[in-house]
Amino acid sequence: MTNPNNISLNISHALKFIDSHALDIPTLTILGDNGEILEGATAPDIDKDTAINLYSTMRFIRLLDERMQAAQRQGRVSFYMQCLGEEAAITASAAALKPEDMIMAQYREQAALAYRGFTLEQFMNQLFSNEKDLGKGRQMPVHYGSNELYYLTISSPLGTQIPQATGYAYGQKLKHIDPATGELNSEIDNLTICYFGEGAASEGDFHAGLNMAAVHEAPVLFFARNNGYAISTPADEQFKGDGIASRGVGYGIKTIRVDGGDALAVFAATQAARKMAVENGEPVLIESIAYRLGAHSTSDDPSGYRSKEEEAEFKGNCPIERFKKWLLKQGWLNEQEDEAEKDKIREDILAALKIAEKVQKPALEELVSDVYDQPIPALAKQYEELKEHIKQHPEAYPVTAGRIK
Amino acid sequence: MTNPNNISLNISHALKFIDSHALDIPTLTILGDNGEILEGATAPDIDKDTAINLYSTMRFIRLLDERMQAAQRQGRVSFYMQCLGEEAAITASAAALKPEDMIMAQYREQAALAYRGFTLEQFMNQLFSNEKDLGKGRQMPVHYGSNELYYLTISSPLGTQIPQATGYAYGQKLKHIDPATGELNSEIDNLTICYFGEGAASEGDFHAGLNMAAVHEAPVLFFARNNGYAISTPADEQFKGDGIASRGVGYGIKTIRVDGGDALAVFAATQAARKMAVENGEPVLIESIAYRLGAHSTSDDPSGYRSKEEEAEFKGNCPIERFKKWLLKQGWLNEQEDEAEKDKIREDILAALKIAEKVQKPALEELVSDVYDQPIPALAKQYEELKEHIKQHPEAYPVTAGRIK
Amino acid sequence: MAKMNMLHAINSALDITMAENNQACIFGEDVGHFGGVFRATSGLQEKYGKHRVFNTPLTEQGILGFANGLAAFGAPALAEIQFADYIFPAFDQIVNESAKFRYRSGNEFDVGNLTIRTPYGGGIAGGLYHSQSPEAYFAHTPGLKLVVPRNPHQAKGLLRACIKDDNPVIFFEPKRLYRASIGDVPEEDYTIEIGKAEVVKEGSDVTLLAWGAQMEIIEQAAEKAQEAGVSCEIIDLRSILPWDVDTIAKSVIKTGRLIISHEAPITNGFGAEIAATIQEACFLHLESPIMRVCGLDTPYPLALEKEYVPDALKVFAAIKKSVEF
Amino acid sequence: MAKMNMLHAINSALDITMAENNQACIFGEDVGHFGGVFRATSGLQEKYGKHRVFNTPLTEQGILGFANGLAAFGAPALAEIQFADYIFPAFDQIVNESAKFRYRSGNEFDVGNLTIRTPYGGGIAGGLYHSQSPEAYFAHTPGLKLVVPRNPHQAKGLLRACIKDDNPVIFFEPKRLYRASIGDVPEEDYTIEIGKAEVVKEGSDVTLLAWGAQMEIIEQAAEKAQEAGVSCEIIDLRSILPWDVDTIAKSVIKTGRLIISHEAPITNGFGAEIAATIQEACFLHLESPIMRVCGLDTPYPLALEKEYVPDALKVFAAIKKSVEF
Ligand SMILES: Cc1ncc(C[n+]2csc(CCOP(=O)(O)OP(=O)(O)O)c2C)c(N)n1
Ligand SMILES: Cc1ncc(C[n+]2csc(CCOP(=O)(O)OP(=O)(O)O)c2C)c(N)n1
Ligand SMILES: [Mg+2]
Ligand SMILES: [Mg+2]
Repeated sequence: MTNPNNISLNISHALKFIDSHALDIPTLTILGDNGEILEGATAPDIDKDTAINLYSTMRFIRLLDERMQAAQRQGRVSFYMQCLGEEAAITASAAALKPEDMIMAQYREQAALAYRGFTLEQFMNQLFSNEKDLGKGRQMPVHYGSNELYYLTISSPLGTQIPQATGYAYGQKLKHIDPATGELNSEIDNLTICYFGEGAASEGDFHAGLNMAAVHEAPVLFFARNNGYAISTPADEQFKGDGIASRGVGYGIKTIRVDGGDALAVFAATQAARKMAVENGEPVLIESIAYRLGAHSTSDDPSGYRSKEEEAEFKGNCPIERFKKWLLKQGWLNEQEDEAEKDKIREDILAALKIAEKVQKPALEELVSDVYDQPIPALAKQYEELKEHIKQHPEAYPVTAGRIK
Repeated sequence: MTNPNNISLNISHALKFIDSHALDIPTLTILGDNGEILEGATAPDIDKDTAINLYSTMRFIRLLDERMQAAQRQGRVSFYMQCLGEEAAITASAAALKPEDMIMAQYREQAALAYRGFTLEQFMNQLFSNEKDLGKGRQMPVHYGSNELYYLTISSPLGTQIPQATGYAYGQKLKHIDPATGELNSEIDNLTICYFGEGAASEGDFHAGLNMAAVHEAPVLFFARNNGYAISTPADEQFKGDGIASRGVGYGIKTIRVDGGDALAVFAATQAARKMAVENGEPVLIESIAYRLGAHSTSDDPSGYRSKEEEAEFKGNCPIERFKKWLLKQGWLNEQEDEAEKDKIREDILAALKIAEKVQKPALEELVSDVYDQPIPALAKQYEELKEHIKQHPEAYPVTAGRIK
Repeated sequence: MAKMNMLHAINSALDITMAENNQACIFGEDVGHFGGVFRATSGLQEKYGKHRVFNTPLTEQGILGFANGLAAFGAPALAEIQFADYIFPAFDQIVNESAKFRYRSGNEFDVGNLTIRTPYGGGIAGGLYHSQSPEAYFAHTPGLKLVVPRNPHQAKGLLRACIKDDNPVIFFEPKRLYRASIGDVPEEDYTIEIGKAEVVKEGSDVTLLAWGAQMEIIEQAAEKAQEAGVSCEIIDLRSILPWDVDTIAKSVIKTGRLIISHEAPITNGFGAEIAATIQEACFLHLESPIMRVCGLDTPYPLALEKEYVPDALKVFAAIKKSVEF
Repeated sequence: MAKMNMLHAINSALDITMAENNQACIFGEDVGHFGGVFRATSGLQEKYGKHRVFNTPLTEQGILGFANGLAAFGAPALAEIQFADYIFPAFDQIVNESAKFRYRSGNEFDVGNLTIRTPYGGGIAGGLYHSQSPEAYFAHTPGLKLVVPRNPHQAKGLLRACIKDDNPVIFFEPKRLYRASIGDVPEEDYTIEIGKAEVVKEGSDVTLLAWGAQMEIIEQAAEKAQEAGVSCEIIDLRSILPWDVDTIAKSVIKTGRLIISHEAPITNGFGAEIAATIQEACFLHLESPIMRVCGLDTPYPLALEKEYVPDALKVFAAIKKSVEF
């Protein structure tokens, strides 16, 4: 487009509106319900190790989610969020990346972090806000983050990570730009994947992030998790377009929709998208379709807003089972061993939980550290006064009083 | 779409991305450069009175713009913005509305206000921030507004009027909804038209406004003025999609692109869009393509960012001339009378300017009125203190000192 | 009279509003069928229809943009922001638009019909983003009114007054008290005047000033002080904008001492404005410096919330410091 | 040394930054080829390339979102917001994101590389939306630093310090002075420490405190006071967050009187924080109440701008009131 208005030049004399659903957007599906590759579909290029890692991660997350959901009901953690039904979408997309690709997630993507190697102990430390939590016990449970694993710490305000992903990815691209020509001079080493829900995609930050990525050609994979609900709000009260995918063309971004319950489809799409993004320096939009099988969070009760019938309809769609069947067909998995491992993992989880809940809370100084790189004078003074106050009333502040220096 | 994810159900097994420019968006053109109806096009249903009003408004605005641009250079007003090149887009769209339809504009749409009957005196009073300005001299020149004429007072922050238009239009629709069924029970009396530039369309408020209008079925005509520039920023540094029109489908909004230099095309599209909107209770997106022939504002000098050649290329495209030729062909206009009227208007404008610039500034009380419906105590006290202060130093505040009660 | 918790009181105020004006609309994230994540709008969609009580897409700037437009049209626009921590994407629509709508248009247009409700404050193990008290961010904005109730009775009467008030108002609801605070509330309609502080308990030695959920804390501190022989006058500011300088000044002239307590970080919190104004208004009457017992200048923490908050012990320590000055 | 106006000084600071780190990027509306609407970034795209100095789409929330991401990546992110009046759409990205990035992650991530430049203030016939001084809106936010220069020399040295500082900083540029203020500025690199106020002129009777363009005004008022036999100590706060309590308190202990002046509306402006803190720090030394001479509690007007602003006459009136108290 080389006209000042930056539009396609295509004159018409007939008064005709473009239909509100002019795009016909298919959903890529590769894997059948019984683990078979569907007719006409091609399995992606995935090796056994990757496939097994992918599977183990999904299995682990399911078990972790089950256990922590229960722990919340027992009052052992204050809050939890499961990724029930979206394990394949998250894990398979993460598996299609390089380990140093940046992950900017919303909150329901613990599987991506697990795939990267976040340990069970690390998960537990965060969930129990103890002094070993990398986040120093400051944020609610599930707000994980790890610099080492290129997983940006979760931030509750929705959508904020979307333009941030664009900026981060632009930074990743910078060194590959030839200063003389302004063009890419090599394939980009690492990109950023940005996960968000179909609800968060209504935020203004979504618009800004995608448009800027297109204009500045930032290598971001925008991964929209359309799971049908934003807390109680169903997708048809969230948007009237054809999913989130229909927005790609408005930004001039290549787009694909995948069956989020199909690990192979997600893997294939993400792998292909990554290739385009790092080779051309461009964003890609991926919409994953899955159903949020669980509650929004432990604070939520879906029976207030959706029917048992609807839930039942999707209950059977287990993305982990579906992928497992394929692995079995491939001969890459032994069912008995798998069951045995599950028991072992359950035990490990409970053991880790019991340890983490006993680790003490962060020390008082962590209340004021990291606000700035160095405490500013006003805060340093407040801290000194607080220490004095606690020393005078140790009984009222049992968590920190004993450890004040 | 009756699935929880609110998407089209359309399975595919081939890994294929939707192209970043998958929509082929035509530009509706009806009127040729010589005032002829183009082959294959149909002239809209426009009566002589409307056509003449449309023409006179464009002619008036061109003369006003010329005069006020010059007045700014002479230092008589502090600031001005012309709508050079976009007169047809604005006037013809306004002409296709009902007088009580709400207009929410950006700032370059003075022609719509003139079409509604805002008087020359009213324009001048605003431009000179005098005590007769409906806006009480509080905002910069060109920030017009009139409750009587259903023209919302201009607000400088860009894009803010877009979701506001959705809310206002929702209000207009409310009384037409059957409380029992939740469905429309009659044609909506009045809708809202919302004008904005292709630059403002990058704001998060754009995304919110269009998506909410689609979801809540608000009768808004979103009128995107794609004039190629946002101050110095060319459209290709603003977006990578196919204009603004390509975004409609992402919101599930019916969309049309029109040649903004073609008054008949704009009129026809707006008329048809209005009909759909009030009958169905739904928003419509109209993208007008024109070139910003003048500077952004009197504070701007385009020679710093675009070439003389480019400007020259578009200089000839005068939407007023083009429409005039059609009127002449219709036998609805007499060229000599037209020229004579122009001279008369020029004189009127200069006379009105000379009067308005001598009208005194608003009285001191207008500094504190309208912050709230009634001044709150703190402000009332500040006002009393200010009055005392000014009374003690009348020489320092000559504009208000003589009139303090 | 009925026993109600604060959520019921708010629901009742909304119900009355919806019944009295058939243009009134309630909207926000999850406020429709579900009744809001705290259930403040429970049952209202069933009663008044989906066109008047509805979920919005997830966009706070959109909610406020829509609300401004609807209010400008002339319909009572009752917008909910799910948590006050998420009000910032709407900051431009509130501070540059709602607040300036009437002034900039010379009263041609206004959004006096706008009321924003939002749960604020800590004490629910919410960490950085479910605990903030952002009233001071708005207090610097001429054109807005800001109100905070301390109990169910106040909540209903003040919310009704906010809705009837012909200016845009933000109504901050202390979410920690939603279910915890229960009291007698008339079932019928009533209003409590905006802009007036209330002397909740008279006293002679120190004036304690707070609002919302923090009222409980200063009341506890006053009890401790009582035991120590110090008589506290307790005032609920109720309205942050406009605020009742006269009532506070009158009290401070009597007691000679003022302690302000709020949950938000101390620096440039609304306590700063109160201290600045009162030191000027009561200069010759102050027997000790005005003190502020507030949140620390850090984001709101989780594990160390107890240490962070301005609790009754800290307020009591300030009382002692003030009388011993 | 060279004579520079403030725009040149800022341009020079940016130039040095771009030369020193080839990852540094400048971006914002119209900052590319055009050099920004005030031309602060003039010539930099030509020098450093379109990939490092570029126009963004028209979205302030996007600019700051992008900036947070780029800074988190590790590149110096130099974002411009065209007018401070238009910073509010980015409020969430700044207040909930930039400010809390390091804290919430336990220092796993930070945006210390972020610097936001934005022209602020009145005096240019800009009315409501080209005149605001929004520093106080940010001053309530732990995690941010806020800096305001008063002249070209300060502008360059402070901006370089902001850029080098490992925290997100907003640098408010007094646009009225962009071309009006001219002075000697070293061509080479230098920094001026953030967080330190400067005693610009010593005096004995009253302390006058301001920042940015308002410094000129209090200097004029001090001259009038001088003629009337009152000796003013003049202090430039320079840094709003963190702010230099010690320097102010020391001066007030000496003079016994403090007058703060800022352009922004008085209620909950940063003057409130200063007054609140200083009345406590200097309680026994104050001979008259701390006074604030500020903008009225209205949106910024156009025709009556002269009446609205805290001019030298108003500051002088306060000086008289203070010494005569
Ligand atoms: C800015 C903001 N507004 C509101 C919320 C409250 N909130 C948390 S999650 C959520 C729903 C998100 O839905 P979606 O994006 O679809 O993600 P999902 O939970 O389905 O994975 C809401 C409204 C928030 N965290 N941030
Ligand atoms: C929120 C906001 N950001 C920035 C500006 C400054 N500004 C005024 S006009 C303008 C360009 C607008 O371009 P466009 O929307 O294309 O409208 P046009 O001027 O071309 O009619 C800018 C950046 C503003 N007024 N508001
Ligand atoms: Mg969802
Ligand atoms: Mg434009």
